Amino acid sequence: MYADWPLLSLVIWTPIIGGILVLFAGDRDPSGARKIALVVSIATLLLTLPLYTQFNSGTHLMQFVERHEWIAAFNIEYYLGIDGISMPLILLTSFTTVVVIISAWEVIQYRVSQYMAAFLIMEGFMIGTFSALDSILFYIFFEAMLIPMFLVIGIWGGANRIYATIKFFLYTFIGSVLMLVALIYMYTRTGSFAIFDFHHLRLSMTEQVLIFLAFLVAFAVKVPMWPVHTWLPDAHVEAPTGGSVILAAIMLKIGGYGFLRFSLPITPDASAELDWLIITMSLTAVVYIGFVALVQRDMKKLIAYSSIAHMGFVTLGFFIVFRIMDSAHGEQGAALALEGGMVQMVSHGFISGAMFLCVGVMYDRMHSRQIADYGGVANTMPMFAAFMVFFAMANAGLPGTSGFVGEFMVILASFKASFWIAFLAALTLILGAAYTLWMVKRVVYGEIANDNVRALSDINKREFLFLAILALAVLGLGLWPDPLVDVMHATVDNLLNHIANSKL
Amino acid sequence: MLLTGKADTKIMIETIIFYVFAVATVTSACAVVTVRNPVHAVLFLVLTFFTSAVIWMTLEAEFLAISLVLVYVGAVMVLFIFVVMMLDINIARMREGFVRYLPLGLAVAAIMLLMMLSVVTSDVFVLDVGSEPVHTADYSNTKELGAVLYTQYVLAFEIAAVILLVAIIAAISLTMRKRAKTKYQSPSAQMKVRKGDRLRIVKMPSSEEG
Amino acid sequence: MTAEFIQPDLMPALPEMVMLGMTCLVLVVDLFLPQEKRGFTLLLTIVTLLLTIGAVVLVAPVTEVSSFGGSFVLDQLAVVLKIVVCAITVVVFVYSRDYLADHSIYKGEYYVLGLFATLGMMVMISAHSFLLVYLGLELLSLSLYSMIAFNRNSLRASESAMKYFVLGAMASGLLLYGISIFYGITGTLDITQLTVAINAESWNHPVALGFALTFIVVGLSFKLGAVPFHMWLPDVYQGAPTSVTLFIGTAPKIAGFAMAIRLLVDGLGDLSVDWSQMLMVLAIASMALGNVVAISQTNFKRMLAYSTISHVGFILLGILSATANGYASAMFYTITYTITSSVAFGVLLVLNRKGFEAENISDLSGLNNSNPWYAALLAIAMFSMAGVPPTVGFYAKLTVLQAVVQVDMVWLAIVAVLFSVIGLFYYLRIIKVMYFDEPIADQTTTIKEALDVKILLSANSLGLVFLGIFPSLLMAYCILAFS
Amino acid sequence: MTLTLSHYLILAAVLFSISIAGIVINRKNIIILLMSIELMLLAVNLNFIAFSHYLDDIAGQVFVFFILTVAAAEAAIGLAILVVLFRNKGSISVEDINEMKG
Amino acid sequence: MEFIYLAIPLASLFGAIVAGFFGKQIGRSGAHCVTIIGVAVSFVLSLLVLKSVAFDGAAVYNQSVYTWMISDGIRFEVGFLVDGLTALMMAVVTGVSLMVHIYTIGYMHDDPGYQRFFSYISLFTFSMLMLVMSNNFLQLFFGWEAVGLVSYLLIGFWFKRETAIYANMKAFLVNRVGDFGFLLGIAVILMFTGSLDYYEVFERADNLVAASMQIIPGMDWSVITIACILLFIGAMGKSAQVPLHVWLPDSMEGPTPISALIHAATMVTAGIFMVARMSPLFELSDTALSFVIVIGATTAFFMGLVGIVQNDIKRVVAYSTLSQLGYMTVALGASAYSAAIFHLMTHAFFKALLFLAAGSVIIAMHHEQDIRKMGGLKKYLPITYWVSLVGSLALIGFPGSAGFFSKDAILIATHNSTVWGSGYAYFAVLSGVFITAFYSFRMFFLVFHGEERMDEHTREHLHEPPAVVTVPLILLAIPSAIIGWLTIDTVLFSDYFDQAIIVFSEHGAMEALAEEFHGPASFVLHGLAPGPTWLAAAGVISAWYIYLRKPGLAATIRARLEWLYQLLDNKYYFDRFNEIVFAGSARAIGQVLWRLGDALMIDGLIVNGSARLVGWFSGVARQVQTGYLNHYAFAMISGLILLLGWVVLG
Repeated sequence: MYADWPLLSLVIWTPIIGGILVLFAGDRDPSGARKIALVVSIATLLLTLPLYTQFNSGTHLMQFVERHEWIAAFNIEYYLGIDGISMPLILLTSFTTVVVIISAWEVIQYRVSQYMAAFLIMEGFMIGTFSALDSILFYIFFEAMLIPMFLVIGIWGGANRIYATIKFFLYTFIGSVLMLVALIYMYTRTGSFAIFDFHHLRLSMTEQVLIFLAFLVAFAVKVPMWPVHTWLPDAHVEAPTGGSVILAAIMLKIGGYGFLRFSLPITPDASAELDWLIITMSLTAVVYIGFVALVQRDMKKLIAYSSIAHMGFVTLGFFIVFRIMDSAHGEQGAALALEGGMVQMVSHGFISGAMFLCVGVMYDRMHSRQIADYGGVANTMPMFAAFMVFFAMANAGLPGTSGFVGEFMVILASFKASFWIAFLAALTLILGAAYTLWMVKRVVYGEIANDNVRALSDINKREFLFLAILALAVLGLGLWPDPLVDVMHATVDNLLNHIANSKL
Repeated sequence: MLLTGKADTKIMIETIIFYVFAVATVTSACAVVTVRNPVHAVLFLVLTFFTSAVIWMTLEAEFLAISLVLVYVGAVMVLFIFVVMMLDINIARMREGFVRYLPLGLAVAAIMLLMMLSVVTSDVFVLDVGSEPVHTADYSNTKELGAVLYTQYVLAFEIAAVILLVAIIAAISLTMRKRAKTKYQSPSAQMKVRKGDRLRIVKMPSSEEG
Repeated sequence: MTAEFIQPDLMPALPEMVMLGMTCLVLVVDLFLPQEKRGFTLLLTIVTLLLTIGAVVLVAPVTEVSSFGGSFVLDQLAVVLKIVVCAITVVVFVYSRDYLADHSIYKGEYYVLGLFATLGMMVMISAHSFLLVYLGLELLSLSLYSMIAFNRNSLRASESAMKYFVLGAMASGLLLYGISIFYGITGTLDITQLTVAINAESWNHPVALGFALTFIVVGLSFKLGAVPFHMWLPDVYQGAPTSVTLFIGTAPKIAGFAMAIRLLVDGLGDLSVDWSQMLMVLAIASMALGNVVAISQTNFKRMLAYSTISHVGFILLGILSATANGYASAMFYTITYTITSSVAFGVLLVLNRKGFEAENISDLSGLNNSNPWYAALLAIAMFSMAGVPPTVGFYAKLTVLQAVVQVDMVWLAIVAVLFSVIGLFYYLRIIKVMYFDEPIADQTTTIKEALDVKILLSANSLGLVFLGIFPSLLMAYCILAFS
Repeated sequence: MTLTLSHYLILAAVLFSISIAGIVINRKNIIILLMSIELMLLAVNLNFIAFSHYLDDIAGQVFVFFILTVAAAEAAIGLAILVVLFRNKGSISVEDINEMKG
Repeated sequence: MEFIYLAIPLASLFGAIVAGFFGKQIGRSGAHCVTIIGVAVSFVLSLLVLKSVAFDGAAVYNQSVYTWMISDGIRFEVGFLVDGLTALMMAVVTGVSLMVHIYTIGYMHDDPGYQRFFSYISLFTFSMLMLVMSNNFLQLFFGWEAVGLVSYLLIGFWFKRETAIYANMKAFLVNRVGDFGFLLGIAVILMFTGSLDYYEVFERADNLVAASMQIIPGMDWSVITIACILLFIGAMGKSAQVPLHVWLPDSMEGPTPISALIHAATMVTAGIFMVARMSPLFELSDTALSFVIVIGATTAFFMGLVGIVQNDIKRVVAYSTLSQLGYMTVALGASAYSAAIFHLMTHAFFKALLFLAAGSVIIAMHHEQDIRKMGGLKKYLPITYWVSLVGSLALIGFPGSAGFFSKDAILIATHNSTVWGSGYAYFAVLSGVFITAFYSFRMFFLVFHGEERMDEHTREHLHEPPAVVTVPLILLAIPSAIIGWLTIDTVLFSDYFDQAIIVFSEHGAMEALAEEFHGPASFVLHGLAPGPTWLAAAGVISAWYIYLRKPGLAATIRARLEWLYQLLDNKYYFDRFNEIVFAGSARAIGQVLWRLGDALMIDGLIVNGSARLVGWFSGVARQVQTGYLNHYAFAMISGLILLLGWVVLG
């Protein structure tokens, strides 16, 4: 029944239009704004479900394609479609937005409608980014989502929010403008901005390297990879809880998605040539950032650093494939690495989102994110503590939680490439557990540290609801990742075939 | 070969005139930018225009030469003088900083001049020697100008007129002040005037009884 | 010797004639209006502009037509640009009304001068000889000088008018000198014939042509405000009454663009190798200086001036690519930039009250609290200027960059985007001030809400988004103009 | 020793340079700047007339005619502005007029 | 049968979920009922399975339950492999677990976290069952980490105690170091065999042998050795082998039932089980076996020594556990996998017994754990006394007790082993016999005999704990005494393990033992001959002499051997070394990278630095705009001149 519906357009524009409606609803009746926002976000989630149920995992071809002429002058099209790597991310987006809306229900009292609207509009842009098959359309969504996020951090953020949000915007912008030049360059070669035309564009090595670097800057900042990661801790720390959640759960994924959609297929030879660079950066992210996370005093900062480290696995998984394909011991493992990176993205979406929500729950009560201000939270908030420990364990990559799956796959695959790569990557088992559990120890466990902690009340039903939803997601994905992985096979195999062929 | 003495003489005279007035023009122009007193500067500018007009004459641009004198010297320069006199300027301060900027100004001007010279003395323009047109005696520069001005250049002419209109409007609206003491006409008030405003009919008691 | 006189076809110049006639009418009618009925003058002015637009549409030709001995052309470019100029002038006048009233410069002469300036622009757009270009330019400039100084009691206004005047006159002199050399080399003042002559001669006198060309480029750069011929621009933007700044910041840019096209492309297209080199230097310098210096500004108008300079750099990028595509991009960029900056100044005008001149960035503090709608409108304009999608500013940058990349100057595109990142910073600062800062205490009075201004401003600002999503609506005309 | 076009052009160039020097070195009186600009226009006019003469083309002279017209209008407006400025500032010294900078 | 296999772990899981999520609703008794029933079901079913495997000769069951994931053609399954090894482990795990469950009713009686505790231990049982029943590495790792998680939660059960939450974090992290190796080991196996299924991996083990890889450039190492050593590193973490043993003594911060169940009987033996399970791989690499045996021997000997100087009743048992785990590891290294498993089993019973008995003492002493404050408890706690004696005798290998059979088998196997390092190992385990006896009976004597050193108040309240405590003790004492006698034949010398454990003929330690073996009785007699048994006796006598006969002697010896005492008391400074070198340097590195790398270099210098640079430029560039008209003109003219110069000159 959905075959004829422009489903993708619907899921993109429903939240955007809904957001505008919320904006016009205004702040005179905040509860109205909240309700509209919730309804819109749930409607969007429901609309995205057919994308999964109707998805044909047997083909690598784009599905739910919509293609219309848009800007004739430059052959820019309104060209949407999804495959196995974009579909899960779209679901993740609509899912997370619902959680964020619920989480903001009582917490946000200042300019409610603008807050809700920002998230809804952002949702539309993010889904658009994942489903755009025209590079300019992609770019527009890619950039446009910065605006609501910029405002979210700036308006509802913490004390140092202005520095953080401007840094966030500028950082991401620097990356993306270079990508724009690369896109334009390829347009002059192909006469089209369609991503697939770029995929089949033959490029010399020099061209590839330059284009690759342009994409690298754009996506590395977004992921973020070491050493262009420093915006993230600041942005996370200052952002309101919902902002942190979306930032960690979705926005970072766009960088990873970009690597798969652009860098690898468009510049396979440069990617192969420069994979050492990405691998080095990824491993640095895992190890270096792991150490840095260890000494953080601010919970959000710690989780932000942990995000960087976890995203290191994503990029590692994506770029290790060249080594694996060149490996003397056969090609098996490349798809594992790619799919591992993808799973890691989805899983990190759940876990980091949940971790930020946990911090948010505490922050709403204590108005502090400093680890030192807490201690013995488990005494007064036992139910919350259970969630917190659970998500912390997931963050540390405990099997049975989603956090394990992606890391597991990537480590397994990277062994094929090199012992030492796997060795360094696997260090996350220790480092990840170290920084996460150390925080848990200091925050959750122990005697009640002070009167503020004594006065804490356990989570209410609403908080229980969104934490439980996320916990189920984390657990479900950890216990049975196959439904997620299954939809990627055809796409990933096709991608690997594509990048195995030199463009030179 | 057929070069007559008369022509020779004419060239000779023209050359002399050119050099004399060229030197005068340059000198007075220099004076314009260097003299201390702005009134003097204006007067030197007038001199520059005069000498230039003579040089224009040698180029058979009689109408323009006369216009220059009439329009410029007669109107614009007078305006300058007016303003200079009207604005009470402290002449003593005029030379301060002059020396400091002089080398820079001279350097800039010299470089500029060198570059201009290197181009205008190039063969592009020198080669035109001899192609100098010779007009018959009944040639009227004014007539020729007039012929094209209202035909070929009618649009330009119209625009020039508008420009002058703008100048009028601008000058008036910028400088005209309504002073309390000043009496001025208000056209709109005049137009709107009614009989009742001007004429008051006073009912006088009839004196018949008186 | 008498040239036979051919009756010129007046139809192509109908819009100009309508405008001139109506302007004179306005001038006269205004004299008889009392101050409280000044609104009628405005109405008449707007009618004039709309009639002119109507006339343009009426005479819009299918192919290029010329008149007055070839010195006046009406082509697609001219039609589009004239409509835009008139339309933007309407917008400007509507926005300015309350400001003028508050600053006691609500006078008929103001509108008359504005109309004359518009006429000058229209002449520039259609001019196809050096003479008409010059006259149009002067008509525009002289009107602007006097409009800037119109608020006679403002020191800043008169100071900036003076600076603009002196530098403008000097720039005219330089331009004229260049024209004179061209005249000397080619013997013609007509742009069409110039092309022919240069085509025949270009390799004989490269230095002389380049020499003359330089003066032309300098004159143009002054008009557009490219570094280092931009010096007037910040002072004028800051010093002029905001309503005039709004005017200067919008329509004349289009005229400047038209002038560049007429002179460089139509006339000196064969020298494109030379001028595109020069424009490249100017473009880079403009983007660099404009963006960098704007960062340290505290005056909003002055900041926008520097931002203008940087945008001029972008416009030059489109022109210097010396392709039809590039010209179309530059045209698109110019038009959308004027629309964008009309929003920026429009909001600023709305914020002005009697006795309070809103012009510092801090005056915008907490605008989102006191007036979220205007804050949003201004935010859209800022994002558009920064080139963030989905606003039209992004698409404008895209087209220009695309034109540059197409002629294998990828490095220039990279330089351009890097400077635009720097530029982003100060646009973000405006948004930061509006959205993140607390409102200043004594600024609690609400904005005077004029419904027509609000509607027009909203449409104007939302148009930026609309055009960003559907740029083809305008882009198609730009491409047509150079096909 | 005959007069050539170059003579006139050189004279114009010299005038032009003088006017530029005048603009740059003068920091006391704006009127001098205005006069320098008149000089510049004079140089340009000379150029045009010389070319017009040597090309035997009347267009140059027509151009000069319009330049003169415009220059007159320009002078009027310029002086009007100057007067306004003087009323506001009490000075027409270049170095006093830097209310706006940076 | 499939249903039974599935039911065994799920019964425990069900108990855990009910007690965990609905603890408040079902109350205390509800919680312990549901979990005990769950584990009891598991236990009974496990016994059924054991019976069918051991006596009915049921075929090996190897099926997947569900496909966890398929990626890159590799099937990641969750499935069960039930053979002799598994069945034995299942019975041991569920049996001990059941005892501990019952015991807990008494031990945790007053604890506010009663339901939570039951939920945890049931969850543990489930995890452990998943671990042992796994038929592939993925699920093995799942269970591996899951038991680690529960261990973490239980060590920190009393989360208000600073020491407890320090200990649980330490335990988790140290285990993570082992898992680090373990995961890499799994990666090697997957990458070289393309499968994670045990049987498939074993079939393709030739790939591992054939391949070699260079970890350090220029040195070709056999992949099988790398794989085995990496896997064994995992075992070292879980089974607390030197140097990854540091967490186990600290884990005594958890409630005593936990120490019995997790940190003595089952979880810590997971490493032993795993290596035994991987015997087809370890057999292929002598290097790996040597590595195993050396590590095991070191643990057995040196950790036993530390046990001598401990005064905390639970810590003494903990060090004894370490030492016994070392024994098992030595057996693995000697290719006597069955002996290791045999010892694992007997150890599970008697060590659980010892821990629970210690717990009983602790209850009686009102949570006093220092043996120096005990003494003469024999008359107050008769049952505890007797079961402790049984346990201690089993531990030291008193002939005929369960420990005797398994330990002697290990000693002989080690003696027969020919791998590199077996000589050292034999010396270590042999001396370990004396040490074990010495510290076991030191504790025994100090607790139950001699003068009563506790305070008055405590003494007045001393009494035997309730039946829920004593019954499990008795139930555990029985197997501790006799299980060796009953099962040695089956476990060690029959084909019970069949294909589950593969031993190559060149590693014939067990074969030699089998040749000498003529039934349990003769084995006991054999044990009476001079050798280990006499060493044990010497140990007991020494303990008696020093701590009961001449109580002052201990202090004298201690003074004489102060350096040794300090070394042992500080556990060879492992903790301090780790704290300073690993934890300290990690924090230091973190600080440096954060402050210098992130904050100063990247953010300060590059990010903010470039922003400041632009700002500075901005400030400088705006100076050019002086406001002076002639400067403006000059700028324009300069621009003109530059352009002209370019054209004219260039």
